[in-house]
Amino acid sequence: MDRSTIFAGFGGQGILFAGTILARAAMTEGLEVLWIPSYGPEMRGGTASCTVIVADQPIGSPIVDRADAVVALNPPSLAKFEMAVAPGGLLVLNRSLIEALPTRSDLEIVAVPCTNLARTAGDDKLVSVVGLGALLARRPLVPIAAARGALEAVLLKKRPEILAADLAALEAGYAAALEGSLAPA
Amino acid sequence: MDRSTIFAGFGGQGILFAGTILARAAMTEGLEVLWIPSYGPEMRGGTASCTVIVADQPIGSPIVDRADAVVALNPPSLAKFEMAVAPGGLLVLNRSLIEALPTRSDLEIVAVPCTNLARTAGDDKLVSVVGLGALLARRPLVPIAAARGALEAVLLKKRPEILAADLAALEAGYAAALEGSLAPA
Amino acid sequence: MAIDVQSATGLAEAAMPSEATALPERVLMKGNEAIAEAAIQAGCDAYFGYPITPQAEILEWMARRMPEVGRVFVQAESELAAINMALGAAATGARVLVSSSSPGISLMAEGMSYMAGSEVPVVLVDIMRGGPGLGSIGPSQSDYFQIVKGHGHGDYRTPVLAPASIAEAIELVADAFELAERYRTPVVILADGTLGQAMEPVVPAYRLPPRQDFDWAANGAAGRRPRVVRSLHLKPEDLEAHNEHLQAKYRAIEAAEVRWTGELLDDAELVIVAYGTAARVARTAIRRAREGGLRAGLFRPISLWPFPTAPLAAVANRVRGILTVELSSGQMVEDVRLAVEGRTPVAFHGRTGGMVPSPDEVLASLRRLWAVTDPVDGERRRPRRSARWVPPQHPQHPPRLVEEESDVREPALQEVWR
Amino acid sequence: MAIDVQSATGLAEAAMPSEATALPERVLMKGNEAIAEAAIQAGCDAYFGYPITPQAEILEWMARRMPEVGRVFVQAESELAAINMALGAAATGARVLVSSSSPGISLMAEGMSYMAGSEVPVVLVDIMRGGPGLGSIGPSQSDYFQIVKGHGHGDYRTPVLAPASIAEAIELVADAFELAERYRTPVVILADGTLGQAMEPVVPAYRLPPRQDFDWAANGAAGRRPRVVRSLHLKPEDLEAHNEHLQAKYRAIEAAEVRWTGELLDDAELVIVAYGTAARVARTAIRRAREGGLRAGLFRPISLWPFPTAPLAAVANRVRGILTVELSSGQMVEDVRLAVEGRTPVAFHGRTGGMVPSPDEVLASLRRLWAVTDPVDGERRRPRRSARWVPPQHPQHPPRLVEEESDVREPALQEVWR
Amino acid sequence: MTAPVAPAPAPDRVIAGRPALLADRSTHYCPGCGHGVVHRLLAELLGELGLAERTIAVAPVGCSVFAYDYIDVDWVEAPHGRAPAVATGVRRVRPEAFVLMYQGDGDLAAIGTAEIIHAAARGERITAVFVNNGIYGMTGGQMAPTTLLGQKTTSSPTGRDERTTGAPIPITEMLAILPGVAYAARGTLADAPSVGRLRAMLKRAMEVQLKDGGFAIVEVLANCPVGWGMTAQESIDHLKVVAETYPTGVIVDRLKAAPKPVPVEA
Amino acid sequence: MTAPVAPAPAPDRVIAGRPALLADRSTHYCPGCGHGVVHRLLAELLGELGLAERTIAVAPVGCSVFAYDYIDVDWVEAPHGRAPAVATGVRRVRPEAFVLMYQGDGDLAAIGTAEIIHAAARGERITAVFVNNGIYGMTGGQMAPTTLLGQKTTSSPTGRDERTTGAPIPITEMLAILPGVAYAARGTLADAPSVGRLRAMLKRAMEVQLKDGGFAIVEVLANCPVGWGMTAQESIDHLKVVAETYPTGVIVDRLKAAPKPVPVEA
Amino acid sequence: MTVALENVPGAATTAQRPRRTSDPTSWSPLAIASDRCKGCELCIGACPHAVLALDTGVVNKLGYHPIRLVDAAGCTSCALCAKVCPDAVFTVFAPRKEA
Amino acid sequence: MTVALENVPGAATTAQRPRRTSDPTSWSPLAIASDRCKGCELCIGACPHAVLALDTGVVNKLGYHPIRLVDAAGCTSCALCAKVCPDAVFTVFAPRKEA
Ligand SMILES: Cc1ncc(C[n+]2csc(CCOP(=O)(O)OP(=O)(O)O)c2C)c(N)n1
Ligand SMILES: Cc1ncc(C[n+]2csc(CCOP(=O)(O)OP(=O)(O)O)c2C)c(N)n1
Ligand code: SF4
Ligand code: SF4
Ligand code: SF4
Ligand code: SF4
Ligand code: SF4
Ligand code: SF4
Ligand SMILES: [Mg+2]
Ligand SMILES: [Mg+2]
Repeated sequence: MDRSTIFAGFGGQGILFAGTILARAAMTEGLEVLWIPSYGPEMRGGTASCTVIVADQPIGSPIVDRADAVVALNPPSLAKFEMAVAPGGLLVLNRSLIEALPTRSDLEIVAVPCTNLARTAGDDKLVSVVGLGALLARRPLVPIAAARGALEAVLLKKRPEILAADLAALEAGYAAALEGSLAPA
Repeated sequence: MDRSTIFAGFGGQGILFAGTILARAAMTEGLEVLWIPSYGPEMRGGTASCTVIVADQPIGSPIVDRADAVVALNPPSLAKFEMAVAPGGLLVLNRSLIEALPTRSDLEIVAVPCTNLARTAGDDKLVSVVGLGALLARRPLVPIAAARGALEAVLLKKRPEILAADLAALEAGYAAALEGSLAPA
Repeated sequence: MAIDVQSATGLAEAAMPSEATALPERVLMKGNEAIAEAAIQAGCDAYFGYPITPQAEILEWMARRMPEVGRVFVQAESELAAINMALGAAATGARVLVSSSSPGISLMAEGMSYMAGSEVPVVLVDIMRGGPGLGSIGPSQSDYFQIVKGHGHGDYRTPVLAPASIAEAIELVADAFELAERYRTPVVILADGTLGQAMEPVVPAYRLPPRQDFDWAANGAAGRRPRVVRSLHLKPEDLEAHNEHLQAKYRAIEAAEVRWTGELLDDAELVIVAYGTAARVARTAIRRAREGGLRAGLFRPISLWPFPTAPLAAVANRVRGILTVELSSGQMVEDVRLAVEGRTPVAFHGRTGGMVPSPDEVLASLRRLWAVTDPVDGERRRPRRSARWVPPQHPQHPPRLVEEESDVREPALQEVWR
Repeated sequence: MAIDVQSATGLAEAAMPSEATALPERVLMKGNEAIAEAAIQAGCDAYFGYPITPQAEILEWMARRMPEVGRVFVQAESELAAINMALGAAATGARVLVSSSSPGISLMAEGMSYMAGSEVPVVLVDIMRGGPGLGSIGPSQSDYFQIVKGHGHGDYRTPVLAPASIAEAIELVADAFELAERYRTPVVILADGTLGQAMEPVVPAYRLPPRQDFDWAANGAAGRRPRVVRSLHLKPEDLEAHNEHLQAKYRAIEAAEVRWTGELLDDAELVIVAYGTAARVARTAIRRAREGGLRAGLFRPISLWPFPTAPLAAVANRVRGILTVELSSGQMVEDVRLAVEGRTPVAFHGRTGGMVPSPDEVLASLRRLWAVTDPVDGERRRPRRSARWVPPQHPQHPPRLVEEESDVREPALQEVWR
Repeated sequence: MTAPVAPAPAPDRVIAGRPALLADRSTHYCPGCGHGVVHRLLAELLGELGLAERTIAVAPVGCSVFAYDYIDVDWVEAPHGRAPAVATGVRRVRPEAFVLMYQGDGDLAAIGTAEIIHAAARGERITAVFVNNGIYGMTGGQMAPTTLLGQKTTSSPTGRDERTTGAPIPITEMLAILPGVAYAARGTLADAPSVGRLRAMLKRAMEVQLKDGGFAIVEVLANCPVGWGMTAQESIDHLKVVAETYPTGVIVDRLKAAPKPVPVEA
Repeated sequence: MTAPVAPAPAPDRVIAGRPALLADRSTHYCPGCGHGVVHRLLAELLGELGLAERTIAVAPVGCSVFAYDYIDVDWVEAPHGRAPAVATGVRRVRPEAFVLMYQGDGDLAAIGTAEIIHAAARGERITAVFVNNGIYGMTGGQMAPTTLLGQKTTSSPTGRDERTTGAPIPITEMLAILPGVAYAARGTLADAPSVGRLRAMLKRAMEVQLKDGGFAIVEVLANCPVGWGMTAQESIDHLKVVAETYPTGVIVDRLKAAPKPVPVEA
Repeated sequence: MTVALENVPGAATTAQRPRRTSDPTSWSPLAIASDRCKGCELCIGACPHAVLALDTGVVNKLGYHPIRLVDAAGCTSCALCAKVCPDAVFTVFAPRKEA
Repeated sequence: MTVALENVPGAATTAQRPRRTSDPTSWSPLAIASDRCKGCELCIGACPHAVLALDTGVVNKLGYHPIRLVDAAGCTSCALCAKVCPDAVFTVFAPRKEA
């Protein structure tokens, strides 16, 4: 098993953070994992992205030509990465910001109002964590509990005050994706 | 024919100049010639030297392992280059400054009071030109007339005022070497 | 347009020694940070650097950690200054790390030549990016020639170690310090941007190489004759003697310090030679090849100098062909050909400018190579020479996201390398 | 400790164009000055340099002559500045010369990479001295790896022309400007201190390459779209495309611009491959060898990149062995072996640090090589591999002035190159 | 670009707008980044002085490396810190050109120190724009020699410490000592009036070159919200603090008067 | 060395002699070269202050590259111009050492400009000896950024021209602006009394380091008879002319007083 | 300092392109290139009359809420916003006589 | 400024080695390391009493006419020669009380 996920959105949306949470969760699950950011000069408001490869065997190529899943949190990300999803792959959309629907028909598409849910959870910046929750609802790369554990492990020592909100965001995304639909709200 | 001569003395003794005069003379004689200085950092008062290879065919190696003739104008030069003379080669000494006689017995040795002759000719600095004259008396690499011509060609346009003295120095060295002896004066 | 890696850097703090040096538990570490921490754990006394992507995290990690452990961190005014600060510090016997990336490394050419000439031990990390010139900041292996062959002036060599994983990078950093001090030479850790930027779970195998006291270090002439650390030998006779001493040392390194690994070589018909990130891509391609019945194997040089010439020559004798894969237009492949020296065909596949070949792309080249080579024992129809490319040249702008297969041109092994 | 060459420099004024450009009459010229004057006659618009032995006379000649002819001379604050001034001037379409020697060349690595990347035509003269580090100022060829392989970062190549005489240097300077502008690339003239310092009679064959007007030069956007001269291509896809463009250009240069000469090759049993001063020594050694009945010949690469691979491979097919002679511990020999690729044994003889091999020394190595190789058609007893040294290694401190013969160690062709 | 929020029948008199030489595309700069304002002023002035067709500009390595995408004149890209050498090369072979040079503080005051000082010492006829945001913006906010004491950056995590890193370097004052420097001034983006004064300084620096007066440099105290970890507005307000270390004003104008030793607030 | 011209029975009181740290060999310097005097002073002072065993000196590339052959302490040879960086490396890892740096003017004021300025800006505890003979001695007498206007050299054959090469660079004054510079002074070899004042400056520059005061530099106006094409005595007399461009005296002594803007004759 | 840009060469502005006309009562002293706005709010800080605000209802193609003139009547065409805007979003027109 | 060198550590001088004695009437305030002299004549210029001259009769092993004290009695041990000599040729002794 060798699954690659791309998280993409604005630089401010905590994209890299969500990716590292997934990576950490996979690690604690005893899986192999590789996290790599798009480290090119990113304009703060521009598109930031990272790729997380989760596997049950040593990981070869750190670069994926086709991703099994893409979490796109803003319109530019969708434009940039829609074509990167492997046929039959998963595409998680942030319905709060993305109106236009993807053109591809060979994908499993989940449109979740990530920004709204994040705001409800307490902070727009949690949008990526919502996206992570949504991803895990459709692709159990790691148990949702492992993701929770990773959030705790990281935030408890660094920023305990925001842990609760992050956990809430994770759940919200997870829940939304379970009954998430293709129709734009 | 392929003859190499090393001129050596103090930096101030016009060593490189004498070498270039020989080179120029050889050129005008239609011979092949290569002039190369020891371009290492030379202390003004230290040993300067240059090598002139005169040949009747294209010159291969610019570096000579054994010189056919050495013109040594001060004690350090003798010490440094005595061993560089090929067996049976010529060694021209500036008897004015060099008291000690060379140790080698397999050489043709001419001791000329170059400095004194130079002074008589008008300037201590002409010592190398005296040495050149002495060299040509024993090794007609080029006719003495060619050397004269070279001096004229160079000095007429650059420093006509000193030409006469240079010519005198050349003759003096030439004459001295013709009857030059091994015995220190 | 700040490069947005702060959050990642922040997270990797989780891998601070407190935790890292605890039980052999896996921690998530970013390559650059793992290299920096490995140096600290290896007893690095001083770090000198200058910011440049994609290795800025090494500098930033050192900026925080070195003062914490009471050691020296200096952000120099330039790479030129950094390498010469390193020369000065190491000349007194200190254990010194310097890091940069391609353009910055170019500015260190003179300093490296001086350190080689004056036999000063320093470890230099080069996290390569795409060139030439300002190029891009994408991952690349296009500085092989520079680091392994040319770079500074004069007859000198520098041991070069090329990790293919973060865990291996950690081990090689300690080894590099040991080599540097044992042989009194600069040593280079050569990796590309992906290794520097990626995070992997590792069980950090930190190591502190034993300290020696040096009989050459300029650390104050107390109760002994003064010492001079220098590369000047004005008399050619002296400089030649010094060069012969250096060459003798290099022969000794070549004899003792060759490192490489092989995978699936025993029954391999075709062998991929690749290092660093390219080797990881090759590994995936080889797995897919074997799934398709093509018996491929991997020969991965770890020491690029000394290059594993003899082992590779031995492998070359028994295989149908060799494919060299690099993130460049073909540099290490020259050392491969020098090792193979006509024993078997050598082909090349590379991507440049920050692009990384996809496993399928490499697989396609493997298949082509197989198609144009002969069985090992079979009588050879074609000259056993090297081809520049399989395919001869890469298509312009290869679409990264579609099947590469179709784009592959006809192989051209008849086009002899020139 | 001023280097006492003034008087020579003074004299060489006799070779000023007034005279030099007159009837085809021989004039005595110092190598450095001939190179500088050749550049002026080739239409060099601007010279940028920094003093360093053994090429200071190029700078000094330009300091006097360029203002005389109303062109640009700037003594830069460093080699780093000089190469970047050259980048700026050439980026506007000017014909630019830069010169330095080994340590100064090292400081130009980044600039050369930028010029290659942004395709700026410049001619760089490197008058090599002994290294590594400060080394000595004696003649050397130990920067072959640097100039031909590594130097700057990134996948780029630079045409390199290596004159073996002052007359040839004069011709190659004009050719270098032409190559540089035709292919939009930096070009290097590579020579050693002897060629720079020696005087020979020459009939200066100056040449003024025709001017083209460039559609890329940044010379003011009057009545056209603005232009940008740059090496940055941030998107890897773009940088790869740019690299493929560069590589295509390099293939074209390899196809069209190979230069070499052969002497006495037709009946040669053994061939010496050497360039520059080493080739002159070899020539004398070959003459002595033939006097002694050993049929030797000379293969002299003039373009070091592109290296005359195919012609040398052809020669290799019909000779008993090849001896590479360099003023280094063995650098060009790698390109020789890449060309020969096992066709015939390749041996090496070199001196370092400012020492120049004597003809007798080379002759001795030729004899050894003959002794340990097999007749061309004879069935080969030993592997057709390369030996590091004939003799395996040079004795320490070879006495310059006594017969070298006796010092020569036993050859060791069984020691395969590694 | 989009149409105005509300339409107007006839073309109205334009008080301020986008200069023609400013390329019609959005920049890669972070929101609020000072480079944008400086770009606009330069595009305005090059147009105003009619220099567009004879300008050869030299781009640095830094966030402003892409300046050539935004100001529509000929550009030559220099290696990091070497812009003054590159500009010197341009200057010498193109006497008719107007040579504009743009550098950041890491570029000019760190790695490029030797090149800027010697180009200035030679009195190269170059107009240098020195955008000092006290940080290495492009590489992720590391300390520069210009960083304020105590300022936290990714390479001075506990704040810049004078004992180990020295004090902020007043490079423009150092340059002003050189007779080859005809004009040296320091402006700021702290507020709209300052932007006006800065514009005047930039214009003067261009005129000095046109008058063949010598080397001219304008240092701009600029904000780097991202590198400073501030909002755009916070970073602009912070420029007042920056000016305490780097007093603004004309440092020397040798075409006008003898060098004033101490800079005065314009 | 030979015995004295005439003997004396008992050892007499020595007023001046060859310091023990000055190696017992003759130098490679040209007759009358200023480096020799500076070497002697340094050997005297290192002995006098008892620093011989803790000194790590950094040698430049220039005629004085061989300084390590003449002053018997530990030396590290730096690449041309990089002595300040090398010395910084030494300084940081050897807090107990006394770090002495020796540079020529081509080395310090041309190729090494960035390194000297930033070592000074960081306030590295280094004692820098800057031997300014206004020329590139070792390479055959080319122009340096310090060469006087109108001075003929092998690379300014018609005399240094301000329009194309700028004016002589007052690098020590530029350094004195930096707060990291605790002491900056300029002395001369013009005559015996000046040599005495120079000795005092060098001593002060050493004490400043011992006091952990900051960076200390002494510029020495030295003669290069060969490079200047003069006799030794002519070159010494010419130093008076040189001092018109480079006023001698203490430029700043921050341990004593606030920086004096204009240098005063000591 | 304000220059009347239209009478200097460099000053051709995008706003001088013909603009669609409509209800003249709603004339605006500002033309706003919303697509280029990055929502940094510097103009808001610079506006002496607080007539600018981010349009939180909209996200432009750069992903920001662009600036909006909330009270055209309150705008005095002082152009301070244009002076401080790093992205040259504004074109400011002289107040209309008849306005 | 003159330091009494013998009471400072660095001041051990070659001249302090035992020196062969002979006719004490010809005592000299100077010890001259002639082999190191390069004949630059700077000491001659510095000597206030003109008691120094080159020994044109001799060429030392460096190839120069070395310096010579022509009038020992005229030398006041002012040590200015030693101050300016680039090659540390001189050792200057205090005048002898009894001299
Ligand atoms: C030789 C070299 N070293 C380092 C770098 C990496 N680098 C790119 S931009 C930059 C500094 C940018 O800082 P500054 O000049 O202040 O410009 P800013 O981004 O702050 O506007 C650095 C160090 C490089 N490209 N080349
Ligand atoms: C990188 C480099 N460039 C140039 C040189 C050649 N070089 C040797 S010494 C020197 C300058 C010497 O001048 P200065 O520093 O003033 O010392 P001086 O000889 O005058 O005492 C130069 C340019 C070198 N060794 N290395
Ligand atoms: S990092 Fe700073 S300087 Fe660079 S674009 Fe962003 S705000 Fe501007
Ligand atoms: S060249 Fe000048 S500096 Fe060098 S040793 Fe001779 S006199 Fe001294
Ligand atoms: S200043 Fe410009 S970019 Fe920033 S919010 Fe206002 S209009 Fe938008
Ligand atoms: S023109 Fe002046 S009043 Fe109108 S919006 Fe801009 S700043 Fe505010
Ligand atoms: S100063 Fe010294 S070297 Fe010169 S002449 Fe006098 S004693 Fe000799
Ligand atoms: S000590 Fe004084 S008086 Fe005696 S020789 Fe020296 S300078 Fe002359
Ligand atoms: Mg900055
Ligand atoms: Mg000097």
